Amino acid sequence: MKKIERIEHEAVITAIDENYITVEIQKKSACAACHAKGVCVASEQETRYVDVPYNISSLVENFQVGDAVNLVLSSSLGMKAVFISYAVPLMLLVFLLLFLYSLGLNELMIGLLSLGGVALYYLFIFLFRDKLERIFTFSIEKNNK
Amino acid sequence: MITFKIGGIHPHDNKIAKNAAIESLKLPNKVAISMAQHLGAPATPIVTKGDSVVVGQVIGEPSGFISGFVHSSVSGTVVAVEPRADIVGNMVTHVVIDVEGDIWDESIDRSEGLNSNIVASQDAILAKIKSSGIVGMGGATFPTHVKLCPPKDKKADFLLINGAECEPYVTADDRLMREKSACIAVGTAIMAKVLGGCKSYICIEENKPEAIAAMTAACSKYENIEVLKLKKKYPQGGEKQLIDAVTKHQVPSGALPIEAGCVVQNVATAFAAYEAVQKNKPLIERVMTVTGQCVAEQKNYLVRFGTPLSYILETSGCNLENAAKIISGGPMMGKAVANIEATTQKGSSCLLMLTKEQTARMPIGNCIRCGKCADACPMGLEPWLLYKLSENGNQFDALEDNKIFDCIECGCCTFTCPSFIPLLDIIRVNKVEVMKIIRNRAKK
Amino acid sequence: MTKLKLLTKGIIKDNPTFALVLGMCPTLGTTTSAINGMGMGVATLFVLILSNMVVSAVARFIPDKVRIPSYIVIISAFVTIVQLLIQAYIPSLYDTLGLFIPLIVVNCIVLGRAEAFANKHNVIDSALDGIGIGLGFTLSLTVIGLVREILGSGSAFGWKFMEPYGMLIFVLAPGAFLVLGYLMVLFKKLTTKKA
Amino acid sequence: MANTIVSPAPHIHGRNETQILMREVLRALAPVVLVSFYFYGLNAILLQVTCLVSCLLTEFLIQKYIQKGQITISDGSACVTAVLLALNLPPATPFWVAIIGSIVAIAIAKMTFGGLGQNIFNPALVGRVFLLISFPVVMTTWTAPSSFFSSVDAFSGATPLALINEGLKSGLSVQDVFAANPGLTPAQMSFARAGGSVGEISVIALLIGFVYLLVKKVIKPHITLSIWATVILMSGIFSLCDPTAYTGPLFNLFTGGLMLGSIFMATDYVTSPMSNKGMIIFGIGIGVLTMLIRYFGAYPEGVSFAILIMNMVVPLINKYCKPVRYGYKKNK
Amino acid sequence: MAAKSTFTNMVLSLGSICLVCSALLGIANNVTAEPIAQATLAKINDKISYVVPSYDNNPSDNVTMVEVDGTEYKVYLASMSDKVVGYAIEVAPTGFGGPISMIVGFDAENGNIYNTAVISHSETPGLGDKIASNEQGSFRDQFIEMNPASNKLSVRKDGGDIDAITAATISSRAFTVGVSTAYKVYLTLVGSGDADVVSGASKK
Amino acid sequence: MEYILIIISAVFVNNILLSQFLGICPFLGVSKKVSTAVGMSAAVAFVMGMATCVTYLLQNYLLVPLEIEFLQTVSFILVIASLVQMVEIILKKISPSLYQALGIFLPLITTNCAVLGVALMVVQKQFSFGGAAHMLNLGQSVVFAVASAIGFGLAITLFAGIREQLELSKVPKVFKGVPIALIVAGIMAMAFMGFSGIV
Amino acid sequence: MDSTLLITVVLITVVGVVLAIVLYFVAQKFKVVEDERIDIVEACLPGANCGGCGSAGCHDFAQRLVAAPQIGSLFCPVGGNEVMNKVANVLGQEAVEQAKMVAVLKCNGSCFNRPKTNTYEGLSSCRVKAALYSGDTACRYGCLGCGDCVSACKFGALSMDVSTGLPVVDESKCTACGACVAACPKTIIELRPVGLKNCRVVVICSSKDKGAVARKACSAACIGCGKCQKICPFGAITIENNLAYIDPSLCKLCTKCVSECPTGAIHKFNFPKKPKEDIA
Ligand SMILES: Cc1cc2nc3c(=O)[nH]c(=O)nc-3n(C[C@H](O)[C@H](O)[C@H](O)COP(=O)(O)O)c2cc1C
Ligand SMILES: Cc1cc2nc3c(=O)[nH]c(=O)nc-3n(C[C@H](O)[C@H](O)[C@H](O)COP(=O)(O)O)c2cc1C
Ligand SMILES: Cc1cc2nc3c(=O)[nH]c(=O)nc-3n(C[C@H](O)[C@H](O)[C@H](O)COP(=O)(O)O)c2cc1C
Ligand SMILES: Cc1cc2nc3c(=O)[nH]c(=O)nc-3n(C[C@H](O)[C@H](O)[C@H](O)CO)c2cc1C
Ligand code: SF4
Ligand code: SF4
Ligand code: SF4
Ligand code: SF4
Ligand code: FES
Repeated sequence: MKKIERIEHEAVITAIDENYITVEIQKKSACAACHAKGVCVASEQETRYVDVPYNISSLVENFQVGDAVNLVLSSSLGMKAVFISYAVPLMLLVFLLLFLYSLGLNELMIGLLSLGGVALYYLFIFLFRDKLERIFTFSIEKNNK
Repeated sequence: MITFKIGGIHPHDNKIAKNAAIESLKLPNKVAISMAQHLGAPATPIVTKGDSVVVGQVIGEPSGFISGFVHSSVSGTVVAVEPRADIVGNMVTHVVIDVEGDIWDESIDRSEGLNSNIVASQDAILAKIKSSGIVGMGGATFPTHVKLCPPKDKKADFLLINGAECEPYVTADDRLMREKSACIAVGTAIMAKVLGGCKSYICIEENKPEAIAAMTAACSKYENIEVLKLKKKYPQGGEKQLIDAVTKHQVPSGALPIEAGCVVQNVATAFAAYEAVQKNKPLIERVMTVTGQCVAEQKNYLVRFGTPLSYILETSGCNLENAAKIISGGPMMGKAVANIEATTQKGSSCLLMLTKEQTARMPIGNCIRCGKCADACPMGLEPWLLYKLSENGNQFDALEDNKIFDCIECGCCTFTCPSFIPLLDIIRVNKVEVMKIIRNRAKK
Repeated sequence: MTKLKLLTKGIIKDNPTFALVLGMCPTLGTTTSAINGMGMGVATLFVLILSNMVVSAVARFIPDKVRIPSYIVIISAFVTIVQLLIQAYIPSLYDTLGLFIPLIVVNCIVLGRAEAFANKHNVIDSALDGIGIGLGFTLSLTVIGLVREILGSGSAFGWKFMEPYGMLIFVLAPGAFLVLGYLMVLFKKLTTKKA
Repeated sequence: MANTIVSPAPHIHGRNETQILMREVLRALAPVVLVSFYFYGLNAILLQVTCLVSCLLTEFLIQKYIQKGQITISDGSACVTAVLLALNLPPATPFWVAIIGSIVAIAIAKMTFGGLGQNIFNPALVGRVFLLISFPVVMTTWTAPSSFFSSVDAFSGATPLALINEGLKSGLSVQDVFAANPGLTPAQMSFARAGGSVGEISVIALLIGFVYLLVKKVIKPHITLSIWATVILMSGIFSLCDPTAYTGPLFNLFTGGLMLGSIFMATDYVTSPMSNKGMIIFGIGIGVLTMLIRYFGAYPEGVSFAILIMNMVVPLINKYCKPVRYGYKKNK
Repeated sequence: MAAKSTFTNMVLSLGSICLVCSALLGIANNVTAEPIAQATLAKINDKISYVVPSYDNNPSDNVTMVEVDGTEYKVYLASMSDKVVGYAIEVAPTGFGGPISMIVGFDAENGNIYNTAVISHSETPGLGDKIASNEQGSFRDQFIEMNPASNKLSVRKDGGDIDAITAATISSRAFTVGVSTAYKVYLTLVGSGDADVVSGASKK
Repeated sequence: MEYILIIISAVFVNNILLSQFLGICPFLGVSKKVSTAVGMSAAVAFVMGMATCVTYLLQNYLLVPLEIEFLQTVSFILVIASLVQMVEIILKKISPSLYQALGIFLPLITTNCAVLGVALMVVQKQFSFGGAAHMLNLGQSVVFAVASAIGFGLAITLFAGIREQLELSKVPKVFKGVPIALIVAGIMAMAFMGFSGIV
Repeated sequence: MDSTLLITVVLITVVGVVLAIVLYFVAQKFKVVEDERIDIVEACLPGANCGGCGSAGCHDFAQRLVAAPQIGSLFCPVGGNEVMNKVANVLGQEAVEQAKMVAVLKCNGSCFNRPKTNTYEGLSSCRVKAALYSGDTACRYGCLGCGDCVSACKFGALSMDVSTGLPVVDESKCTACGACVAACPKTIIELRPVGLKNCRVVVICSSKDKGAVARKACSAACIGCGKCQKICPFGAITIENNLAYIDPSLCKLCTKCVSECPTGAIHKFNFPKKPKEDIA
């Protein structure tokens, strides 16, 4: 198995059903690394649940509820996620603004329309959410620490 | 001139023993033959205390696929089969034999003449090489018969006979090529035959003109064997570097040379193959250089395996007063001898004595990020980074990302570092850790 | 914890700048001179006391889910009041502190104290805590400002003792970072030796 | 025969010590230092001595009394820093300014990071830029070269780049400025006789040092050459487009600290990338930034800033530009 | 400890906090609105009164915009008993550290520069910030009572008549450029010769 | 051309981190790995762009007409906070895995003074084009905000690289952590001063 | 009341109410279970982040503790029973008492007892040295003396004794985190119960060589002669691979074996000093 650049989270399996294995992770925000987290209210740490499709690799490893596992996602996907959710809408916003300016609209209209454009973009990717779900799938492997 | 592309260094070659002709070392009174003279599982001893043996008799049998036969190198009585310390002090099963005379197994052809007529079939040759206990004599002691039968779907395009001998001081291969050139040529032809008659190159560094001349003459009879002159650059003899230099192909990371269509064998291995196939002589002795500026006499001995190092030093009349370090092998990759009562093995090509000045390690400085180690590394790694990551502990992922497993432990980095950082020391240890992790992952 | 300790802990043990490393932006941005640093410190101190008191008074009635928005509203109200007051009565200070006054809203010290202390303690203690931490903040800003002023313009609290000028870099951005960095180390050394 | 030494391989060492490398750099700097002594006389000598003493002393005191560790001033790196710092200052720099610069270079830029090899930024340049920002008046007061031991009064001569910068800002064209200042030909500048920092005195002397370093294999040519190439290319294009507003390649190559910077400062091992590809990217970056600052910035001189800015990109370059590795090439 | 997060609780608590806070804010605003307005006014009025001869109107109410080379400039008119006595022209040349927002006053009588003032700038303290210095014999003093028509408005280095601040030629030059821009504006304003524009604006 | 000037000014000359001192906390806290720094910068850029767009409209079409500019701070912070919250909810709704993969946490940004700072800056600060001072219009404001965020990203990414290297060097113990980060930032700011005067 | 004030109040209040409503629904939709106990538990832990508990750090351990149905199998060696009791209190469970442990070096091959046969000159690291060869004395089991364990100890409990060349455990500082055990390539550090009144009897040797060989390599070696085994009244001593081992759970601290050992390989720790008896 070739090692790829990847993001790993430690997780614990909480449930296994026919199609999915549900794992629980302690989602650490970027804040968790921050020196000020003790006093900073924004540093949330919460438990999240992620469903991992039941695939071949999970069959091989024979998971059980309560196992400590690593939730793995290739890190290029992380960048892709950043791109889809932040970079593209931002570029859209700027592009729309400048484009509408060139049409000589009123500033309030320009602003609202551009924001509306971004909202539309999100609606658009909402329609493609199934595809996204397929791209951003996690896999799990045993954590043998 | 032909050479490899990436990295490399130019240590002084110090081939001061190159004019000492090969001479047979007088037999010692007692030999202790190690059962672990090859890479892979140690052989299983098949003699017991009190057995009497003759030269060439099998005393150890392979215990696995990658393992090998071990033969008695002397005649006499087995006085013990016990664990003994090898040169680094690890306990390994040895068969200890009291030497009585020099009686050889009858089947061995001890005549002088050259037998260049290869009659044996491919399978017979392979069987012979295996039963003669031949292993790579370039240092890695990998069982030769395994190397000579590549997987069915791979074909060897080239057989490279490695006569580079790029390590400073060592002259064993040089002498062998000068004195046994014809035999080596036949040995090469034998191995090429096994591989399906592929093109063979005998690769020799430029600092051995006599060997080049001798081998060229000996090979003129074979149209499929060619002698190549290589640039003097360490580690020219490294398998991967040699392949790069000769064929311009690179062995993919983690793969075997056959992926690049090559099989690499040492000249001494070729000679051993000749003796085994044509003379029915198993591997019981090899040429070993005894050298060093601090010793009076430079020698190239034909040594039986199992001879104690202390005995060699004694008989060669080496004055050890100034020697601070004894090395089995060359100064770049050889092992420092911790136990001079240990005995010679199939892979021991040299016994080198260095003085304190020659070998002393200097105080370690800060890495000045000069990049000289990275320039020197023949694998294109960044030794400074591997070192820093290793020092900081538990950075195995980062080490793997930076290809620590590709390190061939040539020592170029440590040799070059102006801050005297022992890069390879710690890289070597962490490489093992990373390989372990990778292997565990693969198992899953 | 005694009341006295509440008052003094902000100066060394919980010094918001050097020990907790909070509110770095105003710390760096407003300390071009001792006076400026002090002005910022006092403004923050003021907000801190008020918001601490109010938060501790109302914390009981605020449901968890709207806790943070509520605090933000309370704090920003006080910040705005302070801002208006400064603008009205000390316009020159308003000019120098500029953007950093409204930014007190997002200063982690203020929100942090509300969250970590005020909502668990009574009004008096919270006020004392606010004073303590605020004083610590003021003190460190003044010290940083003083060092920068001395090195950068050869003056202290506006009093010039060195002509013509100091090392300009210390009044400029790089100097802010350098001075804070080295002062932090000094602080660490001094405080750990004592302990 | 007992008690032999045991250590892991390799058992021999190439013996090209850090100290020797630093000594080679100092030797390579000798020509320009000597030329500067000749032209700037006592001033330059005093400057060198001040920097040397204060750099070494700073390093020594910090190692001895603050870090209480090993004292390694004999490795010569502080000497290189000192000499380069002195070469980067105007000849009439007052000694106390030079001392402050030396302290900043060694204490802030080097020892704070852990000493030799650990720093991110080029110490000598940090020292210089610190002074440039702190004492702009002093640092832009130039002395014209004069002959040996004649006393030099600090008169406000201007560097060629400053002349051009000023001229252009006041609405003159490049040609006007050249016409007004006949001493600005490349040929003249390559020997001596161009106002500016001590080390800008002679291009030829610097080039001799460059060749020496290359021959001794102390540095590789990648960084230096890619800086030159970038500067030539960029100024070539700009000056072709508008010769009145932008100076040409030769002028830019031979003026200011470009030679000194590209040969001795950008090549500092510690603060430059390790791989060849990285070095070329680094050099191009320096070239581009230098020209941007020279053409558009407030400072007439851009090399120091450009090198410092690229210093901070080095970790990223090292992270993403790996050397050519064995075994990852596609065969055939 | 905290109240339960029920719908009513949440709405009520956040709502009432907002209510109280905004009320507080509103009151604070009411209290400070006056002084703030005064302070802001004082700032600009101070500068205006500094750069033009004495007047009896409120110049900050007497503003006219003048366009020169496509850029609009703000001009404050100062008048004494309905007669224009001076023009305060706002310009913002780019200095070393960014725009230098400054105001140049012209004496309506002789067209001389009455005085100059810097409203805001981001020049380097200790260097470029000397352009804003009020000390005697400072850089700006050169411009007082200067007639731009008979002087060359550029720094000496560029062949003009202005002595630059040592090591801050850029700021000095920018300031000088600002003055000459203002002069251009002044000329446009006056040169249009249209007294009506002038007086008309002043009446507004 | 104005846009180019705004961009160069915001990214290099008046870098929000290194010369305006905004967003120092995430700079010191979240910049230990290059990949995190890049992700963080993208998130900041997005939030800054959106927030500035909204607050600009808020300021000029609500607060100013109603003459309640003094509510700037309160309303801006509330708007920014809700905006971030909304985006987070939307993303979560769109694709939980996508949201998961982001890994970079939005709420952090609400308290990041850089976002509020930039939002306030664009409605307060004057910029000089030609010879006279101007307020920025909407397009310029958003471009300025995004450019500021790019400046932030540039500094934080370079810094993350430096930090990764410092992790492996022998920085004296007392300097480890925040102090060395500040000193590096100081020298970075020093180097960035080379850009002064470009705009 | 003027209009500005009115506008302000209305506007902000409306915004606040809307925000509250939105937040309410958000909260309904995305309930996050945030276990506050994790932080409380973490606060109880020593915060050494040493990994002695087998987790990546104190925070991780707190998570594991909270998640575990039964904390009996989890233990923080640094905080010991005291901390575990606190944690158990927080979680409303019973803590399982565990004997306090301490690190013990099972080698006495000091420079005096064990003559050097070689001089090591590589990187000063036991790991590197162990990978190279068996050690610079004839004993292949003994301490290599480069102090990997010393640098592994986060609590400063280990130091190198320059005169003996062996590491020394400072019992008052040792928290039994086990970092040194993991770091030692020769596995000669053992965590043992501190014992009654802090007294212990331990075989201070790890050599599995035959008696003669061991003896030759080191004068303080256990030669596996079996005398101690015979004399021990409680059957606490076993001999395996030529090496005696005292089971701490069986040993009753009678110290008979100590004087019986011909090479002095058995040491007693912290017994009250009697005249003429040295305590190593
Ligand atoms: C598990 C294993 C399997 C190997 N199989 C083959 C093989 O099938 N064919 C071959 O030519 N070499 C084989 N090798 C040998 C290596 O490629 C290499 O030639 C040997 O380690 C000696 O290399 P060196 O002397 O350059 O270090 C194998 C090595 C190992 C460890
Ligand atoms: C750095 C390095 C240098 C080597 N130098 C030589 C050499 O000079 N001569 C040689 O025969 N083998 C040398 N080897 C071993 C070869 O890689 C290879 O194992 C050997 O030529 C295979 O032949 P064998 O199996 O017959 O030993 C070297 C290996 C390494 C890693
Ligand atoms: C930190 C620093 C700040 C500077 N600030 C200014 C400034 O505010 N105004 C200015 O005109 N030049 C400033 N300069 C630039 C130089 O001092 C000066 O413009 C340039 O060297 C030209 O010198 P001259 O004015 O003597 O001709 C500054 C330089 C530095 C290093
Ligand atoms: C080729 C070469 C160039 C160097 N250049 C510089 C330099 O520009 N500035 C400097 O302070 N030190 C320089 N040094 C010295 C040394 O590397 C430097 O002080 C380190 O940065 C200190 O860690 C140089 C050294 C060498 C070998
Ligand atoms: S020992 Fe390994 S890392 Fe060092 S030069 Fe050789 S291959 Fe490269
Ligand atoms: S050769 Fe040594 S000093 Fe140079 S980079 Fe490599 S490890 Fe560092
Ligand atoms: S001596 Fe060993 S077990 Fe004891 S604290 Fe140190 S590392 Fe942990
Ligand atoms: S006890 Fe182990 S780790 Fe410690 S010095 Fe000895 S061999 Fe090294
Ligand atoms: S104070 Fe600015 S980000 Fe924390």
